[in-house]
Amino acid sequence: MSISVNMSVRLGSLELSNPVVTASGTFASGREFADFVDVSRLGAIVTKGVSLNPWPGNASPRIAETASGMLNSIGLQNPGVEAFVAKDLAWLVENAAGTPVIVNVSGHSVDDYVGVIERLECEPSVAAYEVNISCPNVDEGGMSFGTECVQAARVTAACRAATRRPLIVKLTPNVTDIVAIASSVEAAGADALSLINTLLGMAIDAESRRPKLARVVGGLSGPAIKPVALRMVWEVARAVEIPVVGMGGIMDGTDAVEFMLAGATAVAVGTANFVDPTATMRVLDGVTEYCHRHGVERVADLVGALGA
Amino acid sequence: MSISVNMSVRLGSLELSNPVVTASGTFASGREFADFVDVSRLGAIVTKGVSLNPWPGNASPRIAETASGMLNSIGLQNPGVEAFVAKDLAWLVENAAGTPVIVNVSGHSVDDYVGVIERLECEPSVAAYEVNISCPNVDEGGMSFGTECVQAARVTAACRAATRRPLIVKLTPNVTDIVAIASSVEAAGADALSLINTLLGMAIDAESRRPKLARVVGGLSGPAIKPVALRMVWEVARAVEIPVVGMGGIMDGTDAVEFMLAGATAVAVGTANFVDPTATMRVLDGVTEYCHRHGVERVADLVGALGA
Amino acid sequence: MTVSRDKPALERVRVLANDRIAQGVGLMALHAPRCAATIQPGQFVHLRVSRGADIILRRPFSVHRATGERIEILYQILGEGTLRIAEKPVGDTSMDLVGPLGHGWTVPNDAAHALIVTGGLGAAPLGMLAEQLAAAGVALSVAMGAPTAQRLVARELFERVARRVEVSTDDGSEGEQGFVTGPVVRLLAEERFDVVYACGPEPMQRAVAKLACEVGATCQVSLERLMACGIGACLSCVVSTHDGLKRACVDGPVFSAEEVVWDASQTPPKH
Amino acid sequence: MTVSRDKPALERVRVLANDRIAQGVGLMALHAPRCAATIQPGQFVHLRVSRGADIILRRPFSVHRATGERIEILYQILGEGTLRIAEKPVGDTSMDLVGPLGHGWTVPNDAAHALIVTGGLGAAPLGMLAEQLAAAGVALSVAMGAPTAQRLVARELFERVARRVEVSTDDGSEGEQGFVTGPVVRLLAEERFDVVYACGPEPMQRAVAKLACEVGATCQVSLERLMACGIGACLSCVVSTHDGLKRACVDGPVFSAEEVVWDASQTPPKH
Ligand SMILES: Cc1cc2nc3c(=O)[nH]c(=O)nc-3n(C[C@H](O)[C@H](O)[C@H](O)COP(=O)(O)OP(=O)(O)OC[C@H]3O[C@@H](n4cnc5c(N)ncnc54)[C@H](O)[C@@H]3O)c2cc1C
Ligand SMILES: Cc1cc2nc3c(=O)[nH]c(=O)nc-3n(C[C@H](O)[C@H](O)[C@H](O)COP(=O)(O)OP(=O)(O)OC[C@H]3O[C@@H](n4cnc5c(N)ncnc54)[C@H](O)[C@@H]3O)c2cc1C
Ligand SMILES: Cc1cc2nc3c(=O)[nH]c(=O)nc-3n(C[C@H](O)[C@H](O)[C@H](O)COP(=O)(O)O)c2cc1C
Ligand SMILES: Cc1cc2nc3c(=O)[nH]c(=O)nc-3n(C[C@H](O)[C@H](O)[C@H](O)COP(=O)(O)O)c2cc1C
Ligand code: FES
Ligand code: FES
Repeated sequence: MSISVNMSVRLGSLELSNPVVTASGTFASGREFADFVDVSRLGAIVTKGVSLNPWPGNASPRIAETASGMLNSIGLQNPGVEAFVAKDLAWLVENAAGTPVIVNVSGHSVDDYVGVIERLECEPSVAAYEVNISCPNVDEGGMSFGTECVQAARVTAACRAATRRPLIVKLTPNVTDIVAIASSVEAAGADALSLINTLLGMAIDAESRRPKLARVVGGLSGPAIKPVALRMVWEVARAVEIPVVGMGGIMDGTDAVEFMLAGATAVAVGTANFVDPTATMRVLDGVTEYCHRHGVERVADLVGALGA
Repeated sequence: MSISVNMSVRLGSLELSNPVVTASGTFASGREFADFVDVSRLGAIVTKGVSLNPWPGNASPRIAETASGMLNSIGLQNPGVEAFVAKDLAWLVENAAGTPVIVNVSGHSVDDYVGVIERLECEPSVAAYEVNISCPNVDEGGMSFGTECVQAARVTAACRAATRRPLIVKLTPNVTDIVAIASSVEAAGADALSLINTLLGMAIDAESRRPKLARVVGGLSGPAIKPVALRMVWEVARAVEIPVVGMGGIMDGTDAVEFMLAGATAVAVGTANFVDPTATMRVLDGVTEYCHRHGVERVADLVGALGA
Repeated sequence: MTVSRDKPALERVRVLANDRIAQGVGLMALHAPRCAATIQPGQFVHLRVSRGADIILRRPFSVHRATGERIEILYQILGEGTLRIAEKPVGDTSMDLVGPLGHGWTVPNDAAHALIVTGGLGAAPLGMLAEQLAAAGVALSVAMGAPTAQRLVARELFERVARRVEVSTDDGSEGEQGFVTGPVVRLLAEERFDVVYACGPEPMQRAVAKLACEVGATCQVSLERLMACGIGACLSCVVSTHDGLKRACVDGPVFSAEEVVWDASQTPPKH
Repeated sequence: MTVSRDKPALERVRVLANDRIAQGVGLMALHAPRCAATIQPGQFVHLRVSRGADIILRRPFSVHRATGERIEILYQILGEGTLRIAEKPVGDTSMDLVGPLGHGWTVPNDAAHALIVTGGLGAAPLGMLAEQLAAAGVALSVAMGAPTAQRLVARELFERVARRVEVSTDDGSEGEQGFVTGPVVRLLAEERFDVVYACGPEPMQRAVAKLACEVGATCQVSLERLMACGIGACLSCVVSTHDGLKRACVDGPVFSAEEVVWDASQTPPKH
């Protein structure tokens, strides 16, 4: 390891010391991983989904294992933004002062999203927002905000108006044309995009003839979805000007490098945290090692560097 | 195994001796599997995609392995309908006379699809058509016919007008709302639906920084996609009146039963044929054994029998 | 005494022994010095059974006993994960664990007389507790239940450390015929217990909790839930309590029976 | 004589031996009586290396030698599949194969003098051929190349059966320094061969084919392609020929060099 690698990357005005961040909902707000991970080494901590009021989440069972993946229907259970500030943010301020905190925002209506952001604007420890537009839009019959360009742009524009902090919009992969959604969101003022959220899936227990999840359907994550995620990151990164945070099945440094080559400026580690609580550190070390081995002086040089 | 199980199912007017068929493109036209499989035991043989004129297929590499799955970009290489009739169909007539032959039809325009069907109408050994609307529509800029309700209905209606044989339309999963496409196709006259085709994906070799497929993107199949396939079969089967042929990652009898519980009347075995050339027989034996064990007297009773 | 919790860690393990000890039940000993040194009765380890990517979730297992650098796991072969465990040869180093995890059994400060109730594999998390209670001079009675004689596990351990062991099987092939609640009713009537520890199928735990409550004994239960992370982050393992949803992996798996709002839909489909 | 083809079958195999014989190269012997009985030189087997669902595709391997009920595979450790093969202990029964597959080497009826050219692991499909040629009284010369001495394989076999064996390594650590084409040019100039058999990296095969053509010797090459089915159904393994696209798995892997339209983009990314 002769050369030293510049690992920093930028998501709009947000500078990260390295490209490895956590995927929302798989790392809580960091505290649970403190025994395994030096959270100050993370590029950023993306928190679990935070809503205006407490959400109870879905009935159990909430998870099911599938081939190289898992389904979840946690349902964004969270105690609401006030409790988030009091507990999670307080812990982060004390234990991860140097690590940018990106709050993942959930909502069932445009007002919900804006409400969370407004509440957090006065909290100096919040570095950026990641708006999860995969949430069901209750005003519009429950289809997710993220499956339709106009709705996706509406949420984005409203959040944009509520903050000058970096605004990342997280896209759902359950769409015909991810590039169209990405472009709408970019036009509506997003500073960055993150993708992919989970693929809608289902599992059945043949013996009992029942769905494995109480909610019947849930979100598929893990290595199984990596090919779909890479394809979408590649398509989107070529089509938009703003940076992309790539995720979907990243288990090690090589996976992370693949996402960067496809066009991701940063990468998020999700399901891998359950497989190995030290996964974020392994991914970071793996990317660094790759850069050394390939003589890459700035990790940002990998972004979109896919050859033909 | 005390009771005897009635294994027959119906796809519109087409009666199958059992619900296990082959997935197009993974079984050629049966000949290559004759050393491993008693093709007369199959519910039906679904042939590889057949186009009006020869298609050369895509550049190599055409496949890549992924976690619990594979990508392919074969590109529907085939020698065209004339050669299909002369070689494949002739072999089938001689070697699988009792097994219904379902010809999978490819096209780049509505006329292409209709042309294949018109040529085959005079061939008595063709039992039904499966129209693959995942093909890129060259008239409309290359987006697949299957991603848009109006285009999907157009192809279906034109094929419907060209034949009175059972018409199965095969749906692509790369859409926001599979139920909307399914309903359009049903309204346009399809007798049955088959789903899912492959998910669009991509794989990258980090060391060489190149895509693993020459075409960059390809279709993801295998166990990795089973959760997505089950979800779509379940959604569609509840929404339409016509029967569904379910597929996507079926490796054994239990997987097949899961698809039937989700609402599939028949099931297709695809990628599993590569993993184990006897897979179709194992799946059939597995479904039969399940029925015995659960006292199911008619396999058709499993269709949509998912509990809450 | 209150059980203190130590920091969990990721630890590579080596299989020291792995034997079939009852119908569909294995006992595996692992070399896991870090975990063995600090694990408390009722805590569990989250075991990665496959390095391949096909089975990605870890499998949670109670530690049945811990001695020196060794922990023992008593496991029932249920599905693909436990099948693979059953196939691990002595010397295998392909697995790792995260542990010790969770909140184990609590021994009230003044406990003098304890009742342990097991149903089938419910004996697993109670082995270490029984040994430690006995060593601490707590008088111990045990009621063991199982579907049939061939599924009865850990009897020797309990007979070694308990004053009294009552056995029942659903089919009467060993001990009294019937559910374990039969002997429990009798024991609770005959003796006074400061605390009742129960583990087994959730309906059994619920029934025992009710019986304990009726005689005024505190009761602790160990609950199973599907677990992804095992460390409190994912919220897949929720348990309804009178104090809201709690996480089985960090707030449990052992709960005070009074706080639990029994909800059969939360229990894993198998066991 | 023309090589006859026998029906392939799915066959469970048992590992009889599995040893590292060169840098990153293993030699594995499998008990596979059905395959061993009928396989011809140059044919291959499609090996399922993992029962888990994570690695779903089989891996194609030439059969290096076949004796009695046993086949031998010479394999280079490249990725996850071959890594798992390298870890299989003697006695392992977790794998199965589909085979014999493909169209192997053809021995012209009147062949009296043959040249075998190997590059690295290209020696794998040529072992059985060399033995059978020698047994049939065909005079055999061999030119073996490798990047370095530690990657040179099957030398003893060739020295046992060939009249003459020329060795070259890219780094000169064994034999002549340079590519194998050096010795091949010399051999072709010094002797007259009825047939040349080449296997190794595709540029090497291409170069050898050209040299053979120049002296009017027929040349056969064994091509590697990514393979899903291995039995002709999926069209993942296409080879451009003057007669259109052919399938390496059934029309090959051995092709007459004249029919091949060399296309580097078709060769697998590794090897
Ligand atoms: C805290 C805790 C302690 C446990 N201790 C023991 C023990 O000491 N001995 C023992 O035999 N079993 C124990 N279990 C249950 C054990 O975890 C499951 O039997 C095991 O995970 C089944 O894995 P499988 O792959 O064989 O089954 P599968 O049914 O194929 O597993 C599929 C998925 O469901 C999960 N799952 C299935 N059943 C259970 C269950 N009952 N509890 C939790 N997850 C489940 C698996 O972990 C996996 O994610 C414990 C469970 C918990 C939560
Ligand atoms: C007809 C034939 C005969 C062969 N005989 C031998 C032999 O005798 N000895 C030997 O060491 N190798 C042989 N190979 C190459 C061998 O199949 C690959 O090295 C092996 O599949 C690599 O698997 P992996 O999982 O270790 O590599 P990975 O790169 O992880 O494999 C990923 C995927 O690419 C495929 N792949 C990678 N490299 C190759 C390749 N060179 N050829 C075909 N597929 C590849 C794998 O099968 C798998 O599907 C042969 C290939 C063919 C087509
Ligand atoms: C248990 C679980 C909970 C999740 N919760 C959230 C969430 O609250 N907000 C969100 O935007 N994404 C959520 N996700 C999606 C992940 O952040 C990520 O987009 C997805 O899992 C793909 O990445 P992976 O394959 O690495 O897990 C969740 C995923 C899982 C598995
Ligand atoms: C190599 C390959 C070729 C395929 N060719 C076709 C085709 O010609 N026509 C078609 O409709 N589907 C084709 N498919 C899709 C399959 O029929 C099936 O819908 C899909 O692979 C999902 O099933 P599986 O996971 O069981 O493979 C192909 C799939 C594979 C893997
Ligand atoms: S298993 Fe993740 S919170 Fe309990
Ligand atoms: S590998 Fe399938 S056709 Fe050759």
